[in-house]
Amino acid sequence: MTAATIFVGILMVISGILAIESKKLLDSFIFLSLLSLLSVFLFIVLKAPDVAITEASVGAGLVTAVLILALRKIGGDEK
Amino acid sequence: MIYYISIILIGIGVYGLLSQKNLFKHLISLALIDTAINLFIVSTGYINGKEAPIYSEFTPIANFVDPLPQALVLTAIVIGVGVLALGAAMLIKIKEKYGTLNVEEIRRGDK
Amino acid sequence: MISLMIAIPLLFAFVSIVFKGLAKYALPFIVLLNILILLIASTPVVENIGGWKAPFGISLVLDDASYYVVLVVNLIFLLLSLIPQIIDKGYDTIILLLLTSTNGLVLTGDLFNSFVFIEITAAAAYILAYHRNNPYGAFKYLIIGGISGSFYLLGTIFSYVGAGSLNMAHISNNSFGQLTAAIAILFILGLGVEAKLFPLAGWVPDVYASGSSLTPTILGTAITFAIMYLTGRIFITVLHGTFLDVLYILGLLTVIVGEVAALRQDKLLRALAYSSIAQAGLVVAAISLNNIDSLTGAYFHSMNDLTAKFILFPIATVVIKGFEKDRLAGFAFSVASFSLIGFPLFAGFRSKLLIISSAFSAGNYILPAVLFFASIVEAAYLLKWNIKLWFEKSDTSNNIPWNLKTIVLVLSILLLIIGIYPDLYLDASRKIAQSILDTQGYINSVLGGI
Amino acid sequence: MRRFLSALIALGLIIILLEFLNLIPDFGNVDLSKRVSNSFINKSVDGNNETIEFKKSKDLEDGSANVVTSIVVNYRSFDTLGEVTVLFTAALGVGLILKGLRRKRFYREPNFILKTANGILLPLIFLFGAYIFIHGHLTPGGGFPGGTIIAAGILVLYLSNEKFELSHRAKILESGMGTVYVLFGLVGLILSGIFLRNFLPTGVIGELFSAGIVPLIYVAIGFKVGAELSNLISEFQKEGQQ
Repeated sequence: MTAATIFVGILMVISGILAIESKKLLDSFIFLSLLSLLSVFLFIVLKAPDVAITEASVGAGLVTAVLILALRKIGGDEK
Repeated sequence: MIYYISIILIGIGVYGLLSQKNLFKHLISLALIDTAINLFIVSTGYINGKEAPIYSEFTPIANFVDPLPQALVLTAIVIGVGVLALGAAMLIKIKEKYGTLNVEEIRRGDK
Repeated sequence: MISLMIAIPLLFAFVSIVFKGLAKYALPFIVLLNILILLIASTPVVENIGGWKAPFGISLVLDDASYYVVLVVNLIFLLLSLIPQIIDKGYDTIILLLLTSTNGLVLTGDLFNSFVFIEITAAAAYILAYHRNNPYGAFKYLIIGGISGSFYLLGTIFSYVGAGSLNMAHISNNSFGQLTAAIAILFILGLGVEAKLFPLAGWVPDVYASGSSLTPTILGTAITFAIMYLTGRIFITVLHGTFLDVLYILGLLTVIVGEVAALRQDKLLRALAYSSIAQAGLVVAAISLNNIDSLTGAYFHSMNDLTAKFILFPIATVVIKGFEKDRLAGFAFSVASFSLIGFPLFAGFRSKLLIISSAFSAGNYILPAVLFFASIVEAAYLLKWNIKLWFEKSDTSNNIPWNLKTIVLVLSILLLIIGIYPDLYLDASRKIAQSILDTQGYINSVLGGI
Repeated sequence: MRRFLSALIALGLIIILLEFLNLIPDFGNVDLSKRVSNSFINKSVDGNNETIEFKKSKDLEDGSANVVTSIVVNYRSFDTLGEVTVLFTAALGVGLILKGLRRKRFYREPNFILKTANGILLPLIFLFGAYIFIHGHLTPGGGFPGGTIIAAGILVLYLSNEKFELSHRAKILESGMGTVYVLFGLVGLILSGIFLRNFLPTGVIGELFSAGIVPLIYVAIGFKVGAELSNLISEFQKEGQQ
């Protein structure tokens, strides 16, 4: 279990850095969504199923949807 | 362990907030910090060898981790998404008013 | 009963998105109802929401401090509801939500609950900041406010880890050594944005000077006062004055930076926004001296400041060019700015004098020096603006609506009265100060002498 | 240069926070008996001393099997009312901010597969969302994820049908359900003098009809959040008045 936690943790840090540093905004959103999904795994490890289900639907689903809809309104990536 | 992950993620979020020029990235950093802090809060309630705080067929008698941080995080997640949606709406208006999302170009346009 | 002060405005806010326009007409009556509830209540009242007793559930606490703060906040909203012209269509519901959250912020006796109310206040404030198409300022405020909210939440969680409860009185009753310092640092970061402390106050000029008269009028008065109360409550009642030195230094820096920046502005609204930052810094510095006189002075000064700002901000946004047509408004403007500077016989003089004398009696000479410097700088730029507005000829000034004119005149006369006979404000602020310093009394009234 | 400075500040923050970690108990070693949640788990705030057993204990002070739900909707219900208000404020604000936006809708012909699958998928999504918030007091989940799932269904509708517009009824539902929540609190105030008091019998722990007003409030929250988020999504989708 600890090995899996550490692995997920490293993945989270990497996807966090990529979410910040990606050139394209859409990539950023996807990495942010990935980060959320990985945190869902950690919430399950921490015995918090309520938080996990909320984070999966709100954090990973709705946040990404809102961001992508906003990006579409803006008219796509700048560069 | 999970403490360290969430603290490093908070650091990454703050770094993104300070270093990036695109306003959309600021919003992403904010969401990242929110997730990291939620992770931290839930992990303050974890107790080794205890189960999820739900009475059920599998855990008919209380042997639970701390449920209160989980309840607080539920609230915090929803508050976070509300603020994020407001920010996204403002970004659309910024783009409409200034034609760009770059901080430096907006500051130049303001003067 | 006191939960009605939160429930009723919230109920009307929910209903008013279907029945549009309801909020605007209901606002004065709701505020009057709140004031009525306050008048029949006798302090201290502790109401446990849901019937769960104090350290477990959420308690609303109406002691002397929160009584007067809530009264002032509701009076400000009453004044605001009498000038409905400045509330644009759609924003009336936001004002109702702001009333809900400010009442909740002051009344709550629970740290996490105060976080929730701070977030509602902040969300409403972001929307108000956007008022009159100011998306960049509002976005800046949103990002910095969001981060500070996160730190406030972290501070709350550390308190919970230390004390095992979220109830302010229960946390105050526990002592947890070094952890208190960590909590204090996190709360400084968390409250610094809303309290307009120096490195975190970069959003203020962009938001206050957007050209909307609604935004600064309400954010700079009622919300600031509620936040100042919360600062005192958290740092003095709950954390027993830990790390007040940091707050003191930040407050003094805020005063200096704010005044110097205000002097350099060439727009009146921006100058007033920076002046608002400086006054907030002064109040925080005085709070952090942590004795009865300085706290009294701090809240007295905060009340004088918000009275003056309620005059200055609407006039500054409505009449931008000059007082040619409106000498009465000009009179109110001048009285308010003289009170801000602290000329003798005006209200601001009394509160500044009280802060200085309390600092001297505590053997502190830095705060009086900074205050003296600040007053000189304030005099410089406010007199400059007064002269400019009185003597420069221009035909483009707008007319001020009669109800706004009446309100600013009444408030300016109030400032004059306070200057000569300060007891009206002084009694209220002394009660607030006493009640904030009385940690044991607070714990006893909430926990019932456990 | 800017990157380097930001990295330095972030590093400083990380070090400070790591320093704070030494002050709190180690990960996984928490003494629950010192925390208030011990009473929430044993449902002993009002002085119950018996051990709780699933499907056996009866007429407790709070009847939900899911302890997180009992905290969210009963012990700390006032927070949840505030939380709903934040979401309400945000949805309202998005509407106010995006009013009169000039930009055209990003038009794209919906995918055929999505269009066909929609008919099968949509009822299932709605059903799943409703299941989650109706069983919020028994299983993980509750009003917020349930409402979000319903809003996701609305999003699928938007993506698959370019003519779809959310009707004004969603606003009425949002407003009505918020009103219901506050009214529940006020009924408690009238009946027992305490705001948000649970005034219904709590029943046997673990059964669907138990826990008093908790499931009712969670259903109200579910519909409210669903309507609110649907409104939010539709604000982002709308073309805006020219």
